[in-house]
Amino acid sequence: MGDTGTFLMQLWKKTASLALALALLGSASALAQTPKKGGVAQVIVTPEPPMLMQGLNQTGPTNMIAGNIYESMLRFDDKLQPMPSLAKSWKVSEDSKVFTFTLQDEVKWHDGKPFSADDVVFTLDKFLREVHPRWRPIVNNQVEKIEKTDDKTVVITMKQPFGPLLFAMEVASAPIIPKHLYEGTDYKNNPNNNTPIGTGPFKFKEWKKGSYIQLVRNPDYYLKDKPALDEVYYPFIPDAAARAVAYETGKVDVLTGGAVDIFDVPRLAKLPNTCMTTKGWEMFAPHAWITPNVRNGILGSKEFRQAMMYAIDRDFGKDVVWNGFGKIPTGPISSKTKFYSDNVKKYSYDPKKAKELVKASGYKGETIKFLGLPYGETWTRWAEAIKQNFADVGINMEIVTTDVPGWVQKTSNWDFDLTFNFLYQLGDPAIGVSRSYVSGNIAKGNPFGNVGGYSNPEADKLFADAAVAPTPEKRQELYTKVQQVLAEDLPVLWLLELEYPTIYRCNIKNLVTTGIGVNDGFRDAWKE
Amino acid sequence: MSQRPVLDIRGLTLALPALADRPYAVSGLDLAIAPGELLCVVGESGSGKSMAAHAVMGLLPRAVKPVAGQVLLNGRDLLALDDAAMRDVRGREVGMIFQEPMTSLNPVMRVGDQIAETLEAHRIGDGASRMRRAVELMTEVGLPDPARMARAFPHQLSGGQRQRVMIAMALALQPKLLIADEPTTALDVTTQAQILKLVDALRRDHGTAVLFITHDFGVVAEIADRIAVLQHGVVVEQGPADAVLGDPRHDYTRRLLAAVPSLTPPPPRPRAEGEPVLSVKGLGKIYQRRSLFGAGRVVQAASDVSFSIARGETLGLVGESGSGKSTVGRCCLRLIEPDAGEIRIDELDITALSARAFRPHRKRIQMVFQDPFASLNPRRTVGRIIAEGPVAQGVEPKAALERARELLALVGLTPGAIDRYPHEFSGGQRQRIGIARALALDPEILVADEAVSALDVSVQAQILDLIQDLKKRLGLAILFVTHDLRVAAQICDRIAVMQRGEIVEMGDTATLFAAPKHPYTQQLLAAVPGARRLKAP
Amino acid sequence: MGFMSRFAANKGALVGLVLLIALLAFAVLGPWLYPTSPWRMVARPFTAPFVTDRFLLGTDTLGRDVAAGLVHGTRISILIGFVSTLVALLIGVPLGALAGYFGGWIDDALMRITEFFQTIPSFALAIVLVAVLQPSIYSIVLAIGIVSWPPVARLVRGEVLSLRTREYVQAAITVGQSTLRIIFSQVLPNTVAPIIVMASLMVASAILLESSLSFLGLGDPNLMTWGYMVGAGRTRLMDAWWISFFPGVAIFLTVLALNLVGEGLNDALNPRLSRGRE
Amino acid sequence: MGMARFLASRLLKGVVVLFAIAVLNFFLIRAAPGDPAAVMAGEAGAADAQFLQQLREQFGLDRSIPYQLGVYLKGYATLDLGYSYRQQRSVAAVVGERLPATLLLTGAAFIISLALGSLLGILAAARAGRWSDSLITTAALVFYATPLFWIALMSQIVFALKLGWVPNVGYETIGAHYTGLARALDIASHLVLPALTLGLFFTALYARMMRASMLEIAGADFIKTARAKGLRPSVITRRHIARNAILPIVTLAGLQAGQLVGGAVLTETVFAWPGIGRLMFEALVQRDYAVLLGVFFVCSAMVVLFNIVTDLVYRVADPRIEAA
Repeated sequence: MGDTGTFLMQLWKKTASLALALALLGSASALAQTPKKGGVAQVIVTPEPPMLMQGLNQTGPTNMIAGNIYESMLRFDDKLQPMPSLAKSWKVSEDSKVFTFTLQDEVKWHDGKPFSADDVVFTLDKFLREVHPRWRPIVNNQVEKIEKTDDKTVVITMKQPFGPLLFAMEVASAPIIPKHLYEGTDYKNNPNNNTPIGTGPFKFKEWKKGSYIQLVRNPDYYLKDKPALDEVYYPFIPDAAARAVAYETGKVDVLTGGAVDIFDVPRLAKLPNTCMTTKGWEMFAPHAWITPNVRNGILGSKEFRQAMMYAIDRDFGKDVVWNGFGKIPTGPISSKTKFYSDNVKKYSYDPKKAKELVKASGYKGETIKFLGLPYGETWTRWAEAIKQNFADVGINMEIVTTDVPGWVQKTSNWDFDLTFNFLYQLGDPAIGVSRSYVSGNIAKGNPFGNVGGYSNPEADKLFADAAVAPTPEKRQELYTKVQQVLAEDLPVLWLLELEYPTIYRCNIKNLVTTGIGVNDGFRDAWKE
Repeated sequence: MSQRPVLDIRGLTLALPALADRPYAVSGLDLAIAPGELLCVVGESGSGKSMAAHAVMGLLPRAVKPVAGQVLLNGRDLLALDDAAMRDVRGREVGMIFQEPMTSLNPVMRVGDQIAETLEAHRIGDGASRMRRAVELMTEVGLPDPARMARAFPHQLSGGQRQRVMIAMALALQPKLLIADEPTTALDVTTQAQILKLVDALRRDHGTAVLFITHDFGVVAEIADRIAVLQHGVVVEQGPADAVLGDPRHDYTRRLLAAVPSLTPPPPRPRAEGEPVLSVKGLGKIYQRRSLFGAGRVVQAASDVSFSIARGETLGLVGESGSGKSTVGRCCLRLIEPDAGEIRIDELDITALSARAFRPHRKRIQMVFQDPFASLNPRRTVGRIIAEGPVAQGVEPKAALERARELLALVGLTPGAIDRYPHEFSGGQRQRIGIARALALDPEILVADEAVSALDVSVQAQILDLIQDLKKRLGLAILFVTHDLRVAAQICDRIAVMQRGEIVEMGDTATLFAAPKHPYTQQLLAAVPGARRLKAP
Repeated sequence: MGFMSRFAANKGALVGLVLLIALLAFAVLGPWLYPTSPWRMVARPFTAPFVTDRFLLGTDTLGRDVAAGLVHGTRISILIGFVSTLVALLIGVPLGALAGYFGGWIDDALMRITEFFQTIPSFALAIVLVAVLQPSIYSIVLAIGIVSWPPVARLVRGEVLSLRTREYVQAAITVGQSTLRIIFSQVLPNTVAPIIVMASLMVASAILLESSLSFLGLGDPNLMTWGYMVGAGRTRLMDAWWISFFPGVAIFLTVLALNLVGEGLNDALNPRLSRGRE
Repeated sequence: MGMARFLASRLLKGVVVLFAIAVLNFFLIRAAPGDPAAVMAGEAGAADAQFLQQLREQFGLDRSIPYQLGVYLKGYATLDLGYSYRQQRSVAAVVGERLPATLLLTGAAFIISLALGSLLGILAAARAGRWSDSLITTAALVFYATPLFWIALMSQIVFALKLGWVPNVGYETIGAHYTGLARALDIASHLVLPALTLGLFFTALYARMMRASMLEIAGADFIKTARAKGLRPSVITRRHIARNAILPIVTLAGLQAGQLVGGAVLTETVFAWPGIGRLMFEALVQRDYAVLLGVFFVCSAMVVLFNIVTDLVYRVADPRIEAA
């Protein structure tokens, strides 16, 4: 049996690589072509989103679909440089305090009503202020006023210099929603939430729960030659193996990040007419780490946290568990995010040193409970591998599993010893990084706050100053300092800058062009 | 034998599987039946009589194989036939009726269809004509309102009616031979009499030869033209009925006949007219099927039943199934809680006691059960079974076991039996164990519920002797519940006849048998088979 | 024929027994055969089976020895199977015995409860129970026990109901034995045969149920079970079939063995088949 | 008992059981850690106290447990299954949308397994001891012992991927928008694998039971009667043995038909079948209490309903019941 199996597999690999070569040839010649109109794309997003009203819900799947229905002021390229979206142009004052956005002409809502600056002001000042957990702190703490100066111009004035504001203009952070449908209503129970109306290139058509969502081309889109595709379908397949088979049988065209087991990616990428990219996540730059609950006994010891860091074979995590995807981080800020610095204390895999530090920390062999992250098999495998790493240096760890609500509950109520977490950096450390480390963010109820309970006045001050420092140079200086402090203290154990490969048929062109990839990718995508 | 026999079995030998207790079910069997003749094959359980009948029909269990001899039906050897030919013989040339009318009919098929099926199996007529014929047959076997009854399911019929259906089915194609395998054993005595009459009439009308298998000499005496006595698979005696019954040659036949209780009671024994030890007054029991909406069906199992028994006296409680005799017997031990009336042991009204309070008094009244197989816990040794009662009443286990040994000797078993399990004993031995268990508590009253009904006739006689003997020696008062009037005649001092929950007549055994007053008693006595030809020993 | 000879007459049952003994041997000898933790990453991931002697059945996604996992999984799977069956018996047997023996309103009440548990879809209930209690070996055993006791209760009730009217039970009443004693010494011992048969099949279903829960990610994360192995390897079926193939076969063989043995026991213990009639 | 009275009594009992189940489910589900607000927060990747508070108020989770239970039971008493705040729709709509797919899947699996299972059982029993019997019993045992999810995965790879005969997942071809017969055929082709997978286990189960039941009935006295009539073995098998042997299977099948509806979680998950089994699992993971309770209620109601139907069928199939 073994022999036959091996033989078949070799044959399979040969065929696949031949096909890959052919596919590469084909795609090379396609570069010069002009977008072709028409066509349908079937895109796997997983799991099925709770709703598509992006103002009310920002789960990953919601963003991946609704980002093609709604739009925000700005888009960002893969270097995170802002690009026009609903804002045709924008101006930032010298002191980074006044932001002026000039809107596109002739934009219409999907129900035919005209779009204007009133919609933008309503969305940012009223709607999102009430319902958006990421926009709310910005608008409450930093913004002085939001006003329209004419139908095509919106001006946002800050209380103090706040350069990161532009990054908050991304579609998941600030999707613009129609004032005429939401003003004066109970936002969360508005019947329009089930039939989202945006300004984007695609209109919502149908949602067969448990089966698929269908988007259709917006014929009145303000960019006349876009979008190219007629329809986009999002079928929902709950089982990862079945999703892979669905791609292989040609049922679907795009597997978005996380749709298939990371172990399965290389095999799928070798299929004929298949392309793979890890781009399109620059805005999020998901950063994965272990949060130790520093309130719990030995975990409060810096030596012990360092011991754990030395004990974990992070290369194994990257190369085996994540199948080579990602990059080992050096500190709290991702290498893809602004103000990154690698001038910090480094930790390599060193069990010997780890053992010494374990001894030095006064660890007595107590069992440490590791709360697993219920986001798929890869995280489970990772926890298992780390458990073995710890066992090798004499740390007793036991894995506790739960589902998403259980994890949120336990994490936000600090009911754990160790747990995985991964957070989006969202372009600027002031938005996506400091929240996990500053002591002002130690509050029960929020799983993405400073749940480990790390508290260091020096780091607090550095983060606060860096956010509002007037110049990029000054900010870099402060952020470098804080990265050094945190790398020494290890409030969390950074494991990996995650990369999510998107797998798609090579004849779908221009799919991933922005810093948020497929989330707003179908505006420009076309099918050959 | 004047005519050429319909059935001629010659030297038939049936081999049993390797692990059986003997090599052959029957060996060297020779039987012949002339047209219109009724041959009774009689024997005790395990004699091989049923196997012989099944061999004729080709319905032997797979493990039993004919190894020698011939079964000639009108000269054709049935053993040599292939499956298809044998199938054609069944139903067309040989009909068969079985012991259990309850289970011998397909429960989910209308009885008319089941009769018509015999015709269908032999491709006779069409659906409608078969149905007409089925109704005719049902009329012929004396079923009431046959057109309607043909549409009934078996469970809607009484036992006797079901057996009539079976007969109609067997006779549908007017076979030359009818095999009846204990056809009346499961029936009440009055029903049995009717069925016997019917079989007799049918074979006279149609000239059918009948092979009648039975263990009951009463039935034999009632119906047989000729008799073959089978013992351990061998015919020990064969001949005309009058000759075998009147002048048995073989020792075994003689013993069997001697064991059949006579219907004539022995002369009344003198007995002390003491105070009644058990007295029952106005006993009533109603069975009601509970249901969510309204009352279900109500069965009056006992109604205003009163009697009393003195020490050293045996009261027989006789009646047919459903008469309530067992209910009354069990009420006396409060195995069934009566709804009305009182039951006294001496002066103690046991119905007034709580279950817990009654427990210490239980030792005064004990019971012997019907089924020697079901009445002993298969997972406990005989010693423990007997000692259980005394232990429950507070006797030291060791002393109780010692006593169990004595009791085993008392009922005629070796004391060594104490460490063995019930399945190692025969039916009669088990019944002795059951009696020993009842006696272990030194009861004053014994309730015997059909205590000998499941036993072969020779064993039955021994157990009856034992009970008689014990009664005398221990001065027991016995309530003897039975359906068998012959047994009742021999063992009871007085008899109470029950019908539909009521005692219709009660009196001294001799008086009651000699001059029954109530019509039902008369009917019962008239129905006892073999009264004509079986003399008192 | 004795019990042993009747059992031995069933070839399937013998095959099942041999399989089961082999599995139990693996379970007992597991720590000796593979002394180190099955979670250890000991070799290159995705080593194919039958290639090296050290890793006869290959390695999994993290380079863990599949054979070690299989052997250690035997202990856990069998443990879960037996203990959860025991839990189900501990709930089902007393309830069934009480209902069957006392009848009346007690029977009504207990049977309503049983019906109640049978009305909730059992697999769904097991999932919810494990989710509520959080996945661990205890919650899994408890959940499987809770969803599998109703058939036991029904079986025992039925048996007791018929045994209660047996004459030897009546005899025990007439000699004045206490009710509890009658239930324990006269009635329950005689329900053992059908309970054993049912239990052997329940162990099999429990193993299947555990593997289904593990497959859905509701297994105990610290225990190497077969269901976990199948679930963890299922996305690599196409190119690393051995990771989930071997544990799948192990589940299959165990369930098969238990069923064969169960059938053999049934044939050997079922009095209806063994009691001869003339 | 008359049919109408019987029905009324059974329905009343069913309602009582359902009510008790509804209460138990309520507390069972509340005992799970986390709540729907926490889930939404977790999914959003951001949360603060105000966000959670808003969600809890919106979901009515800020009210006392007895109050919530009261609202829930009051709703159920009027057959109002409540409102899913997560999906912004009534639970009846959410469940109603998924129910047909599940009924189709389980119905198909049920019919396949009952028909095929009994047939194979009859065949095996009729040829007891011969090679065809061994083949059927072995196959039944193999399918009985193989984990369902394993068969599901294998069948996808073999029949969808390698052979390409049928689609591997889903309910219909998405984007094709077939109508009429074409749509029916499309759905049927998607139904093949999940229905067979789900049905296979039960086919095996019924085959085994049917065989055992047949062999038991074959030893009954009335079979001897039938043989004594000279009936052909095939007629005896069909009319007498099978007709009686199927009765216990009918009971069991009826009990399981109800269970199937809720038990299709695995099959629906692996085959992306948009039924309520999957809905239940998703609702559990999302703590969408209203939907979860609704699914449980519907599943339990199905069990009760199927039990009543089974009893009715049984009363028709077995004339003895009327008298008993």
